[in-house]
Amino acid sequence: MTDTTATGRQLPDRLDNPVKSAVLSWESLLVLVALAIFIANSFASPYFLNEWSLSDMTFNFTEKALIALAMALVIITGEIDLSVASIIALASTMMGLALQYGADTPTLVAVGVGVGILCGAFNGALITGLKLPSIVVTIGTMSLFRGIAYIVLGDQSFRGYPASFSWFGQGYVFWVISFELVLFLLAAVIFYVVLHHTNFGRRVFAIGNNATAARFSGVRVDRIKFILFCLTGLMSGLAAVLLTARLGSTRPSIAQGFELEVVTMVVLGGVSILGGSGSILGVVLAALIMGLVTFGLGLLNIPGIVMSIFIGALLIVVIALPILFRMWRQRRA
Amino acid sequence: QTRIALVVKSLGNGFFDAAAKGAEEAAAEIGDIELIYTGPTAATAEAQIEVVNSLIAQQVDAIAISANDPDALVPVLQRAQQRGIKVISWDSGVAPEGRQIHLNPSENALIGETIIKLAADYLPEGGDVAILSAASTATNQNAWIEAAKAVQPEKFPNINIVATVYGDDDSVKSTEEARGLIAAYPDLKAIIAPTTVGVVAAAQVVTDQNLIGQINVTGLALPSEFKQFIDNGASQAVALWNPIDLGYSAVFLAKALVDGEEAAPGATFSIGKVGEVTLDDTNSAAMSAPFQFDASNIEEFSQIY
Amino acid sequence: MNRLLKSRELWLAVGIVAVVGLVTLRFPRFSQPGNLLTIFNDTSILMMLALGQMAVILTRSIDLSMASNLALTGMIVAMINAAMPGVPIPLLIAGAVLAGAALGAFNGILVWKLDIPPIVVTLGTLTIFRGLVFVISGGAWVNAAQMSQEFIQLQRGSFLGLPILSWFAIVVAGLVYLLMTRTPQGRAFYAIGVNPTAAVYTGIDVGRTKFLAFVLAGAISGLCGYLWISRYVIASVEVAGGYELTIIAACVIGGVSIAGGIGTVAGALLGALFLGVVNNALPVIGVSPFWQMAISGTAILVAVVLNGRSEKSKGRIILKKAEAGA
Amino acid sequence: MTDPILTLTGISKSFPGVRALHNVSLELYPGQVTALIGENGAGKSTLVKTMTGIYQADEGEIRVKGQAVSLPTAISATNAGITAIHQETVLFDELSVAENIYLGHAPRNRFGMIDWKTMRTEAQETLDSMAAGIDAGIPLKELGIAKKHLVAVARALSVDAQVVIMDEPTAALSQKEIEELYVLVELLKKEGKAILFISHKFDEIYRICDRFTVFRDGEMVGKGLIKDTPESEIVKLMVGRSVDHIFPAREAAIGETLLEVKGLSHPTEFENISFSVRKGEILGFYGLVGAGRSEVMQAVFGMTSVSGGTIVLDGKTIAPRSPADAVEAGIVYVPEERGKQGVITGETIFKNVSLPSLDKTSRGGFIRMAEEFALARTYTERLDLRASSLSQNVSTLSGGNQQKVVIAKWLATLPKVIILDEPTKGIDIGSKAAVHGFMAELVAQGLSVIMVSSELPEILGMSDRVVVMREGLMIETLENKNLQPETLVRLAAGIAEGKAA
Ligand SMILES: Nc1ncnc2c1ncn2[C@@H]1O[C@H](COP(=O)(O)OP(=O)(O)OP(=O)(O)O)[C@@H](O)[C@H]1O
Ligand SMILES: Nc1ncnc2c1ncn2[C@@H]1O[C@H](COP(=O)(O)OP(=O)(O)OP(=O)(O)O)[C@@H](O)[C@H]1O
Ligand SMILES: [Mg+2]
Ligand SMILES: [Mg+2]
Repeated sequence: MTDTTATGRQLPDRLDNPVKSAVLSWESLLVLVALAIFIANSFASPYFLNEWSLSDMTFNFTEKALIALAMALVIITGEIDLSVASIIALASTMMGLALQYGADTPTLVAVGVGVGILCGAFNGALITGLKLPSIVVTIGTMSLFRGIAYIVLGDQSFRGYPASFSWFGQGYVFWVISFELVLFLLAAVIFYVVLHHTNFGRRVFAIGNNATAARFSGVRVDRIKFILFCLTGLMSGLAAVLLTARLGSTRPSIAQGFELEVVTMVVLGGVSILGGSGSILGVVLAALIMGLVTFGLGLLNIPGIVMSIFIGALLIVVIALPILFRMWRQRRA
Repeated sequence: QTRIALVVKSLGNGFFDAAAKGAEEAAAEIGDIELIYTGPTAATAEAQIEVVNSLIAQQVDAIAISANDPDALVPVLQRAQQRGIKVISWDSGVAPEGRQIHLNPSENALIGETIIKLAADYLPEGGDVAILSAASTATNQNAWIEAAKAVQPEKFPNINIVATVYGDDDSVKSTEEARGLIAAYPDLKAIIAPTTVGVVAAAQVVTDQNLIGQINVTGLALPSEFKQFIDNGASQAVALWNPIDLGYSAVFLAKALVDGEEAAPGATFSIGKVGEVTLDDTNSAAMSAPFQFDASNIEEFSQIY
Repeated sequence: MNRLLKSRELWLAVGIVAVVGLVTLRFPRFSQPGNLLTIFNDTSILMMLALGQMAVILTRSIDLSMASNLALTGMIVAMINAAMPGVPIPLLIAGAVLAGAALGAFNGILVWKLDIPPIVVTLGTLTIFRGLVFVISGGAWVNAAQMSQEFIQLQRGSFLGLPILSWFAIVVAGLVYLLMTRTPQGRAFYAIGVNPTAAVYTGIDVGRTKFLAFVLAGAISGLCGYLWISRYVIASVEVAGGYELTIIAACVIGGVSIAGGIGTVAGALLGALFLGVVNNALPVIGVSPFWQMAISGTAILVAVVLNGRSEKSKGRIILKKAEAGA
Repeated sequence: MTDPILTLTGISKSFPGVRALHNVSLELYPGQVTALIGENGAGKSTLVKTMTGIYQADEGEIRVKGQAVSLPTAISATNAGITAIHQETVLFDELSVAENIYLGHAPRNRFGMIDWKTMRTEAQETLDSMAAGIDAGIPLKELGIAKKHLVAVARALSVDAQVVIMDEPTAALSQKEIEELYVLVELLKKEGKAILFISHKFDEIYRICDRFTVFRDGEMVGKGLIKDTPESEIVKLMVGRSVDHIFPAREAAIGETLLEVKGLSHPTEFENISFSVRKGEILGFYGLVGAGRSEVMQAVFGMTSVSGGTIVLDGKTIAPRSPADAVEAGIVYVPEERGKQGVITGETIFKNVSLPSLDKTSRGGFIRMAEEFALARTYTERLDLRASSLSQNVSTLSGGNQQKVVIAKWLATLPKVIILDEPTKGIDIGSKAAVHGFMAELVAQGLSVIMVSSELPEILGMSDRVVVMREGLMIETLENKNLQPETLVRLAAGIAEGKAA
């Protein structure tokens, strides 16, 4: 394989030092931001540096972050899924319905995850089968899925989940480490490996960079996109299990507005909304930053809406900074 | 110093701002109390949970909450209690597992009867009425509507409740639902909106569609917000309890629990100038009967709340 | 004739007539002129917003911040009105349009000068604008009692039998129609959507054109901010929460292509009207309100699928006989 | 000698990392056609863009009739009397033909609004004057590629200009339309316009141009009168050395039939296409641009679905439903549109090369970078790829080197049949020879090659047999022995015997 004597010219693998590029990466910027917020929080509130506070903080973002992992892959391929919050509502409703028929905990989880996958498959089929733009399809299914939840539940709510089920949203695996957090970290590791160290992940990037050329290179573009929408459905289903268990009840209005928060998380994590680039580490850091910001300001009893100004500004500033920096360097050159 | 958090369904709502005023009063009266007035901006359970989470982290002494969902808040409030925080609900309650005391502004049955009576009083011949509620999950509204429906056949036989719709305490949704009711029920004589947001929206729709005199809007309204609709005749009369007293009492109850008083059925708590309340077997207490506003007294009360 | 039959707008109009017809079968009162006018009036704000969004979508961008812009400008004018009831309403409306345009310009500048993807910019300003509503109002609502009568009544007046609000929609639609079809600027929106590289060659500044589309969307949002607040007589942080996606849905149903370059004023108006009719018809025919969301979701999907069919490229048609048959 | 209408002096233009133009000058004379000649990337199109206000020169001066002008926008160039047919099609599918012609300078009525009626009639007049046979009212997307190009020409003519620039105007035109274009050029010459004509085809340069200017690596290296200069001298100026492009001799032993396609049909694009390729053979596909050859090849590659026909590879019937299927079976395709379909710009060389072979370089689905680098190095070095490292982004490579990346990517899959669609389109003389040499090597190794090309010398020089297509139909399959170019042109254009050009 390495018989390269023919030309005598050796192409090096790479020119720039990987360590140097890691230091200058988006992720290191996010680490800095996260650290800065962490330190600011510790000074701003005496209650912040407390193991239970920090543990409680994770509940603010784990469910959304779980979906963000899958959403990152979808966005890297240049698509988007705005129906995730509605999938949660529908999956949660179906779990509630199953409960009415006496389902036990494993069945409940299976129903939640299963409904999630089905919804994702429905999105995926419309998008890849009929070649429709994902943003409009999922705006439609966003109404449809939650609409079905309303049809089933109306003004009712389901409650009375067994304690073994509630554990998924309220239980601790060890000390202050909640099950939600463990699940999220586990999922993050899996997604990290899949995206950055498998053929599948490599193809995901190729599709995002140029779907046509990827198809011409023998990548099964539609199949991969379909799988990714199913995956987002699955993660939404998991999030539905966690959220339902945490709330101990189901209403059709559950998880309202989550979709844009999830997308914000992904974009803040450095995933290009135009597709083709991004990393799981970035998304995890972005989730952490959003959790730190909302919780930190919450400790100061600043209303959530004011925090969102901060998040919105952070999103724009963090994206604008590298651009401004580049422009500044060009002007000097 | 005792730190008491007054958590409301959503910030900015006039009703809750009035309650906060009462809470401040109580805090000043008792002394050595730090009052934290907080809540989400959108009236959802998830947002309220985040607020409660941060209150737990701040290790407040007591939380007095008007809940967006009776069930969804239970787990987080239970956690608050495990961490030694006293929890009461007021106005809109949570399930008994999630709180130690619930303070009803009035007897549910009484409110239910009042809202339907408000409609019936101005419909001597009877007729169709519809209910425009808040969120379909709102505990208190659901209880009142149930109570109203329970007394109707016996006490107001010629009143016919044709529909119940939900405006989610959102002015747009409430407006649309009110329009829908008017379009769908041509013979509608009255709209009962047991929510301060819905009642304003319904009255505005009736005013806009020149139906003053044909459809009477009634329900629970804040006098300061609703005065103009009594003035223009869209509404004959509405009712409400005193939100200031409600906030005031909530702080007294919370403080009593922090001071070690036991919440048990039959226990009696004294609440400053308001008097005292006694807990029933679900540890709920009720305050006075709702107060009625009409053309004769709206001017006076609109100055107060 | 053939081209007419292929037009999306026609089919959408047919769809709307069909819905109205079906409902009328059960509820003859539904299609009375009065009720139809009411539906039009009720949909006016959505129609205007859809036109603004269309301008943005045509340029291959998207504005997720329109609803927040509306809430913010609405709160600003409501607070001014509450504090200074003497300020004449036309001045207030002009102020709302300007304020909205300024917010739109903020989006536009970021897209133009920094080249940040529009969806990211407006995702950010979506939360920023709404957060500012809270900041300027301190969270307090401005309610009917605090607004002046002129503020509330202006749009409720009528002219030639139509409410003023409807006239606002008609005038805005007329102006946008002229802009889109008869001015170089309007054609530029289409050109950069169809082929941005080629647009540069024809002397169109792509960034600036996008900027102007955002300003237009912002100005319309500002106008609608006033109209919304005076219509629902309450200004709060939650005004039009989540409405941004409804606006986009109206455009999509109206055949505006999310990929840019395709869309007409009539289409956007009909798309909005379709949502208006569906939302209005359902309560009337006694469909439970809980079905409403699923039905409008289905309507969006059906529209998307149908539009997708007609947009699908028919290939190049090299064969002579296929060409004849096509 | 008359004075030039347009004079450029000392023009320089750099892009980040690329010096596209360095101190170049150019004069254009009224009533004369000046050819601008140079290899790919010599800076020709860049110069056109600085003359039309799309780019701003870093240095230098532009004079129109002796007056120095500044051209900050495309509009200002139009106003200065300069118009261009650009290399990229500057057209809008969704807009009408008339609007495509007048976008940016539409006639206005007295309210300042666009006057659609006048625009439509004037557009129609321009088109008719060119004998284009196009209705100005229809949407542009309903036109074929050649007609679209005529619209681009009409657009340039709709401006009353003194200087007309044509950047490779004949690249997408068929012979008949090219002839019509020549007539048009003569007309413009008579009207006293100065014309700049950019082309890689020497036959047409010698046919219509009066003067030439040669660029090499962004510098002006020579100019003169066409009639005084032999072709070989211009080529020498262009490349910096003399080039005799001799097609490589092929010593491949042609074996038995490997791929057999029978009766392949598509509802609208092609019908009843049958051909076969043998081991070690180069099968040429000739036709005019738009004859449907690419469509047929993409069908064989599984990109487009067919309505009928069979494909037999190595004795086994296959029905590829996606390129992935075709690649698995051993058929690969080097597409015509390199940037859009060939390479994944935005990714590195090695990732491009390894993409179809990931299953081979990975273990259990997990990536092994060392294997990928080894694979990429093996094949790119065999093709003598010029790059600084394997992690260089392909978008920073020149067209010819990008083509090598695509070929390397496919060789790494060890294919049986390789389809090359216009492998040397837009590639300069030097790289062309390399690609041809390489094709000879492929067949020598026993691969089968299908080569789609619109260039006669290439077809005649490289193929063993030639399939001719016209308007989606297969016309003829010919042995390449004593094959006359006229025969091919006649078959491809559908001209009766004796009338061939
Ligand atoms: N926008 C740009 N950004 C960066 N580099 C550019 C840009 N446009 C052109 N270049 C570079 O400038 C050089 C000259 O390109 P140009 O397009 O002018 O070549 P050309 O002579 O027209 O070639 P061809 O015959 O292939 O059309 C090339 O190296 C090209 O890569
Ligand atoms: N109507 C059209 N609109 C846009 N592009 C077109 C059109 N027709 C052809 N093209 C483009 O022009 C080029 C040549 O056309 P096409 O590929 O069909 O020719 P061909 O006969 O298949 O063979 P070749 O590729 O060798 O020219 C291609 O890049 C194709 O995409
Ligand atoms: Mg060029
Ligand atoms: Mg081709």
